[in-house]
Amino acid sequence: MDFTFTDEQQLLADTVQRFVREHYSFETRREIAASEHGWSPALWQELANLGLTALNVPQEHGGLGAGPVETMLVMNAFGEALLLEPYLEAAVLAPALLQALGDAKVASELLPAIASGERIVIVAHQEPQTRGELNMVTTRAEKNGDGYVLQGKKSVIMHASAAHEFLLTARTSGKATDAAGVRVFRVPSDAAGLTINSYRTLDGRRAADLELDRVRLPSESLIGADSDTLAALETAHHISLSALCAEAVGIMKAVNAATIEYTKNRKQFGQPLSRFQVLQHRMVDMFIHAEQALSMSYLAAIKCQDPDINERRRALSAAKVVIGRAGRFIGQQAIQLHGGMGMTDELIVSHYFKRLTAIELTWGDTDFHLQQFAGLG
Amino acid sequence: MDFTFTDEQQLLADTVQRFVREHYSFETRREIAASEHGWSPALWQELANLGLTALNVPQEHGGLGAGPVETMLVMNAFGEALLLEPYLEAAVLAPALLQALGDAKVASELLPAIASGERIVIVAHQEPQTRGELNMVTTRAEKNGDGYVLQGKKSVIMHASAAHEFLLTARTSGKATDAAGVRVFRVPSDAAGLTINSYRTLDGRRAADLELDRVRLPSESLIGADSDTLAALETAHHISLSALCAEAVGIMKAVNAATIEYTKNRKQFGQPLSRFQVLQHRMVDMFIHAEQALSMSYLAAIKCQDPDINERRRALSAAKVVIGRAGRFIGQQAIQLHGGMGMTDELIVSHYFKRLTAIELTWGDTDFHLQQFAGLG
Amino acid sequence: MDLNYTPEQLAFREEVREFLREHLPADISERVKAGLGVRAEDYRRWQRILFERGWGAPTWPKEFGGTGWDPVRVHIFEEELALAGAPKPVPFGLRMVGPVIIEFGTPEQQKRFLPRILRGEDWWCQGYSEPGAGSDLASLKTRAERHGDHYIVNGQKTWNTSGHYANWIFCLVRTDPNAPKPQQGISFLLIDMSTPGITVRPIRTLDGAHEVNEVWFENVKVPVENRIGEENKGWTYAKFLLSHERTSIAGIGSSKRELQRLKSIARQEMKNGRPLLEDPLFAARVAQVEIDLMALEITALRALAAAAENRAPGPEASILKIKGTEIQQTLSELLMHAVGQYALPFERHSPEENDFKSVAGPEYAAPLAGTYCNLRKVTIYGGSNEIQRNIIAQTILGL
Amino acid sequence: MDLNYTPEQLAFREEVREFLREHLPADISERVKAGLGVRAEDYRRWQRILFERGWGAPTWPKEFGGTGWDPVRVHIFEEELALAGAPKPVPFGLRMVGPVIIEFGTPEQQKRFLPRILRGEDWWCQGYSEPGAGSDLASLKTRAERHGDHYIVNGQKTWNTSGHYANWIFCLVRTDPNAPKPQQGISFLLIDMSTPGITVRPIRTLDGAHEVNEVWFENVKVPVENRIGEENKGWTYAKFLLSHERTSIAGIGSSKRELQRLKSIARQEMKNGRPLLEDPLFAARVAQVEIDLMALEITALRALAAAAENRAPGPEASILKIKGTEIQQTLSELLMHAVGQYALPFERHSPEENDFKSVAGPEYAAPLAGTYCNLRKVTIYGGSNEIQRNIIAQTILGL
Repeated sequence: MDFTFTDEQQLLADTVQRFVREHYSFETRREIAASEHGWSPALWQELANLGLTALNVPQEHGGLGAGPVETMLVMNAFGEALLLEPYLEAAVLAPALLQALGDAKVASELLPAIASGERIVIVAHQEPQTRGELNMVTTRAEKNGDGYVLQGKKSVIMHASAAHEFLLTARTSGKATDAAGVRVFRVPSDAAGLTINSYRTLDGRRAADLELDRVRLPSESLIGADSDTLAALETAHHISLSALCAEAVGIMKAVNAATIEYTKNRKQFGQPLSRFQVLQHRMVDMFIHAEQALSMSYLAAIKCQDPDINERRRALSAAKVVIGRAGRFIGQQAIQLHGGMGMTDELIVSHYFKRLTAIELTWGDTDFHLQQFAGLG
Repeated sequence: MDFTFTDEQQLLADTVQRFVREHYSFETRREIAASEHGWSPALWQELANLGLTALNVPQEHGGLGAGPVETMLVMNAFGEALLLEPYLEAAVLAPALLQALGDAKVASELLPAIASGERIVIVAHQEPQTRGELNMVTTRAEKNGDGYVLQGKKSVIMHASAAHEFLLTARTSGKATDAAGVRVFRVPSDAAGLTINSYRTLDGRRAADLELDRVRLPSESLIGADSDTLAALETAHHISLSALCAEAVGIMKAVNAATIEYTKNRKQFGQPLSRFQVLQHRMVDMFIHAEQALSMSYLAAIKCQDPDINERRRALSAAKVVIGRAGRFIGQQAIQLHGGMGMTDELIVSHYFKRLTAIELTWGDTDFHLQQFAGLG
Repeated sequence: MDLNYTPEQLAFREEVREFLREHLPADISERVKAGLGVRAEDYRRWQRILFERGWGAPTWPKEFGGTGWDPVRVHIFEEELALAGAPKPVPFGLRMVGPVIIEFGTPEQQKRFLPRILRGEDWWCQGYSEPGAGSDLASLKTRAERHGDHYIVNGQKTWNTSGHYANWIFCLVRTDPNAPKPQQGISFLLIDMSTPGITVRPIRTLDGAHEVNEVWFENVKVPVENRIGEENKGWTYAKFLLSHERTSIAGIGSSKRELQRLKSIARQEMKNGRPLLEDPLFAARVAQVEIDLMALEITALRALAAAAENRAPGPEASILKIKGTEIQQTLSELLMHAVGQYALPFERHSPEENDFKSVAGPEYAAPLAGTYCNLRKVTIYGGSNEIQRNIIAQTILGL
Repeated sequence: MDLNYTPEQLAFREEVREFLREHLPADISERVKAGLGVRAEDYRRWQRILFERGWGAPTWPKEFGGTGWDPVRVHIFEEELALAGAPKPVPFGLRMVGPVIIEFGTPEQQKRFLPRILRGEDWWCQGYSEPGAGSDLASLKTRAERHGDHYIVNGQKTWNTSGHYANWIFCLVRTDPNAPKPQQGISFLLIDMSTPGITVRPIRTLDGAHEVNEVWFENVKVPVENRIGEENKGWTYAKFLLSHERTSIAGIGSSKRELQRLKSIARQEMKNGRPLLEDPLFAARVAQVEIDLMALEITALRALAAAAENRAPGPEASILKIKGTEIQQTLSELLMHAVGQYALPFERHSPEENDFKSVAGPEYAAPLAGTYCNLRKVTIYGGSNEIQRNIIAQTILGL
C-alpha cells in the first residue's frame, strides 16, 4: 500500500503544472476559447513536445507507455488550467481504444501519429438516446460489395471538429441494445455523406453531432475484427473515466482554494466572509467532498485496468458517483460563496463550475452510475 | 380560502391543550408508561368525559360528528404531550373504518360504546411483510358451516393488548395482494385460538403480534359485506394518516421550542450555543421543516375525505413524505443540538425523537409514500 | 379551514384565464414556456396590454391607477399569468420604486412617474449594490453633493439588472459622509439615465447572457426635486422597498409550469428503452420536488391568508424565499439532467440572442443548461439565502 | 501508487485471520454480529485471549508489552477483528490512559498500571466531561486540594462510559482555581474507584441502555503519586490524549460488517413481493452508502500511509471522524427502515439485558431501533461533528 509517486511521476506532475501555469493563464484560455477552432493547434504541438500526447501510447509505437497514474497527474493539472484542447478524447480515449481493439496493423499506423501529436483521432460512439450505456448503438453498417455503407447519427461528440478521422461505432448486426454486432470503423472526417454539425458547449469547448448518410467505406475500415468490440470500448472508457475523474479533482482543488481566498478578502458587515461559521462549515464540506473525490480518483486510476471486470466496473462507477456529487456540491457552493461575483464570466470560478457540470453529464451521470453500481450487487 | 379555525374549533384546541398540560406532565407520562398496561384507563375516561372519544363518531351514534380538522387540533396537543393512550387507533381509525364499511347494524352496536369510551376497538390489519400496502393480506378466512375459521398472523398491531375486540382483516378469496377478497371480521380479544404476543415499542407504547390458529367465528362476524372493504380500509387509513401527521406536527413544534430554549441556556466556550451561526441555521432549517409539515398537515386534514380518490392519495402520500422527512431531520438534529443531554432518557427530547421515528415507520415509511406518489403520475 | 377559493375568486380566475386566452400573444408565451427568456420589447408590449385592460399594476391602490386587489386576487392573477407563460413583470418600476413613490413621493412625483410606469413608457432599474458591498447595503460609497438645487453624483453601482434597457434609475447615494452610523446620511434619488456622465457597462454572466451592468456616475447632475422624501433619510425608504417582499418571490406559479415541463420532457426522453419518467430513481426525484412544491404552495397560501386578513404576515412568509429558490434550482437541475448529453450544446443565452433553433438535440434541450446556470443567482440575490436564515434566526426564533 | 498490501502484510493478515478462526469465541462474535452488544465479562475474556497471544496492546511500543506494529499492521489487525465480529476494544485503558502513562508516567506508574491493562485486570474509565461543560473541557469545576501527600477531590463528572464496570478512573481536576487561563491549573489524576466517597449513578440513555454514568466525588483521598506529570499541567496530558485520534475512529471495519448485514437483511425482507434489495430506491440508498464507505476507506488508507511513513498525518485524518460517524448513522437508519414495522418492538438494550430472543418479527430486527438510537451519540462524542468542522476550518483551511 503506497500513495506516493515515483520521482518520474512527480517530475511529470511538476512539469505539466508549471507548463500550464506559465502558458495557460485564464486570459490565454479566454483567447483560445474565442478563436475559430476553440482550441490551439500550436499549444497542442507544445504538449506533444513535452511528450504528453505520447503518454498513453505504448513504447513500441513511439509512445511513452505510461499508465493511468501518470495520466491522472497530467489531468489534475489540466483540470486546474481548464485546458480546452482535446487531450482526454484524442490522447487518452483514442489510443486506449486502439490498444484495446488489438488491431496491430491499424495500431502501428495510427498510434505513432497520435503520439507525435500530428493526428487527432476522435472516438464517435455516443448516440442521441444514450445515457451512458455503451451497448446502445443504432448506427448501422451494411455490407456492400467489398465495403460498408454507414447510416446513422452520433451525438455530442466532443472535439469532433478537431478530428482528422473518427473511430466510429456502428452495428453490423443486432438490435439497438444488443451486446454483439457493434463494430468500430475508421471514418475520415471528410468522408462523403458525413455531416459534422459543430457547436460550442457549456464548458466552452466544441462538440458536434455527426450525421452519416450512406457513408461508403472500404472493407479495411472495420478494425479490430477479431476483438470483442464492446469489451474494448468498455476498457477504453474505463481508462478515460479515470482521467476524467482526475480532471475533476484538479478543478475541485482549485475551486476550493479560490473560494477560501475570496472569502478571506471579501468583507461584509465589517468582517471577512471567512469569519462566518456557516460559511466556514460550508467550505469544510467542500473540502471533505474534494478529499473523498481525490481518494476515488486514486482508486479509479489503480483499478481502471484491473483484469477483474466486476471490480473495475464497481470502482469506476463508484468514482464517477463520488466525483459527480462532489463536483456538483463544490461548483454550486463556490458560486454561492462568491455571491454576485460568482455569477460573472470574469472570474474563473464560473468556468470551473460549468466544466464540473459538464463532467457530471459526461459518459453517464451520477444517477446512471449509482444504478450501475447497485446492479453489480 | 381560509386557514382560521371556528370558535368551537379554537375552544376545543385550547381545552385539550390545557388538559394535557395540566394532567399529562412528563412525569405523569413516565408513570403511565411504566404501569402494567402502559396506558391509563382512568385518563381514557377523562378524555371520554371531555367528549374526545366521541369526536369521530357521528351524532346519530352518540358522537360529536366532528371532522378531520377537529381531530387535527386534538392530535397536535396529544403530540406535544406524547399521549400514550390508544386515541389514534381506538378513537380515530376504528370509528372511521366502521363508518366507511357502512354496516349499519354493527355501527349502531359499536360506535356508541366507542364514543362513550367504554369499548376499545382496534383495527388489526398489518401483516409481517406489509410495508404500507393495504391490499397485502394473507390471513385467511375459510367458510366453515355457518361461520368462518381464521388462520394467519397480524403484525405490530399498536395497542392490541388494550382491545376489547378487533376489526381484523382476512381473505375469503384471492392471493396475497389481490384487491378483491379482503374482508373485515369482528374478533373478540379473548377468542379461542387467538394469541396476543404483546410487547413494548420504541416510542414507549405497547403493541402486539396476533397469531390466529383456527379461530372460529360466527357468520355475523363478517361485517360490511356489501361494501368495497379495501376502499373502506383506505378511507379509514387516510383519515388516520391525517391524524398521525397532526400528531407529528404537534411534536415538531414542541421539539423545536425545547431546542431553542436549551441552546439559549446552555453555554459553551463562554457563550450560549444559540449564538453559534451554524446552530442558528440548523434551527432555522428545523423551523422550516416544521412549517412545511404544518402546511401538509392542513392539506391532509382538508383532503382526507375528498371524494376524488386520486386527489386524496396524492395529498396523503405527499403529507406523509413531508412529515416523515421533517420528523427525521428535526428529531435527529434536536438530539444533536442537545448534545449528551439529548441522549438521556431524562429529557423529553429523546422521547419526542423516538415517537417521531416510530411515526415515520407507521403505515408506510417515507420511501413507500414517495413511490406511491410517483406512481400516481 | 378551507383551501378552496370563494365563488367570487373562482369567477375572477376565470376572467383572468379568458383574458389570457384572448390577449396573451402566443409568440411571447411560447418563448417563456420554452425557457428562452423575454425580449425587452415583449415586456413593453405585454405591459401595454395589461394596462389597457386596467391591470397594469395589480398591487397598487386604485387612486394611482392600480387594481386595488386584495392579496388573494393578486396571487390568483400572478399564478394564472405564470402558468399561461406570461412574462414575469419587470419588478423595478411596478414593485419597487412605484410603491416607494406612492408611499413617500410628493404629489408631483406621483403624477410625473406613476402613469409612465403603468403604461410601460418608463423602464426603471435599480442602483443599490456597489462593488464590494453585496448584501451589506449600508456600506455604500456613491456620493451626492448638494450644489444649490442640484446634487452632483459620483460613484459606481453594480449588479444593475436591465440598465441597458432602462431610462430611469433609482439610487441610494451618500449625502452625509460624516453621519455617525453607516445607515444614516443616505438619500434616495431618481435619476434620468440620459443625464450626461452616466455610463452603463455590461457584465457578462456565466450563462453568456447580458442581464446585469455596472453603472458609473461622473459628475451627474440630479435636480433636488428628484429626491424621495427627506435628505439623509434614504435608508428608511430603502428598507420599505426591501421589506416589500411578497409571496410572489416564491415563484410558485412558474415552478409549477417548470414541473409540468420537466414531466413532459422526461416522458419524451428515453432511458434503457423506457421513458425517463418511469425510471424509479428519476421518478422519485421528480416526486420529491413536486411534493416540496405542494408544501410550499400551502405555506404561501397561509402567508397570503394572513395578509388578506391584515394580520401581520406569519412566520411562513420568510420561508418562501428560501424554499422557493431551492425548488427553482432543483427543477432546473433535473431539467438539465433529463436531457443528458444534450444539455451540453450551448450558445449565448440573452433573450435578444436566443431563438427556437436548437443547436443540437431536441428543441426543448437548448436553453436548459443556461437556465440552470442563470438560476444560481436566485439564492444569492434579494438577500442571499444565508442572510434569509440569519433573519429568521433573529426575528422569528429570537436566537 | 499501489493499493495492495505487501506480501508480508498479506501474510500477517492471514495470521490474524487464522488466530480469529481459532480463538475468537463464537458466542461473542455472534452477539457482535447480531448487534446485541458485548457484555463486560466478554470484553475481559477477549482481552485475556489477545494478551495470551501477545496482541494485548496493538498500538503500544514493545517495551511496554505492546506489539510495536506500524500503523498499517494495526489497521489490518483492527479491520480483521471488526469484520470477524470481535468486540471493539474498550478504549479507556488501551487507547487513552495507557499512552498517557507511557508518555508521561513515572517508571513506577508504568510498572504498576500498564501490565494490568494489558491483561484485562483493570477496567479504566474516563473522568473528563462535567455537567454543563460538554466539549468545552477547560471550564471544568471538579476541585482537588492538596493536603500533604494527598489530594482531596470534590466534584462531579458525567458521560462516564462504563464506570459501573471500572475499578480505575482517570480524571481532570482543578488544582489551581486562580490560574489566569481556564486551561491552566488543571491536573491529571488516576483514582481507584473503590476509594471512599465515590458514587456512581447510572444515566439511562434513550435506547434504554445503561452505558454511561454520573460520578460524584465527595472528599475523595488520592495519593499524590497517582498524579500524572506535573501539577497544574494536566491540560498538556489531556490534549495529548484527545489528539491521540486514530484512523480506527472511522469505524470502517465495523461499518463494512454492518453494510453486509444490511444487504443480507434487505435480501430477506420483501417489498411488493420482491426482495427489498431489488427495490430501486432502496438499492440506490444502499449503493450510495456503500460508495461513501469505499471513498472513506481510501481516505483512511491515505491517512494511514502518511502515518506509516512518519509524515505528519495529512488533512485526510480529520475527515475520518465526520464521515465515519455519518456513515455509521446512515447504515443504522437503513437497517431500521429495512425491517419496516418490526423496528418498533423494543426492549431494554443494555448488553447485559439483551439476548437473541426477538420480541417479535425476525430475529435480526430486535436490536436495530436501539442501535439507531444509540448511534446518535457518535456525532456528539469525541468532539461533536460541529467541533470537528471548526477544527478543520481553523487548522487546515486557515479560515
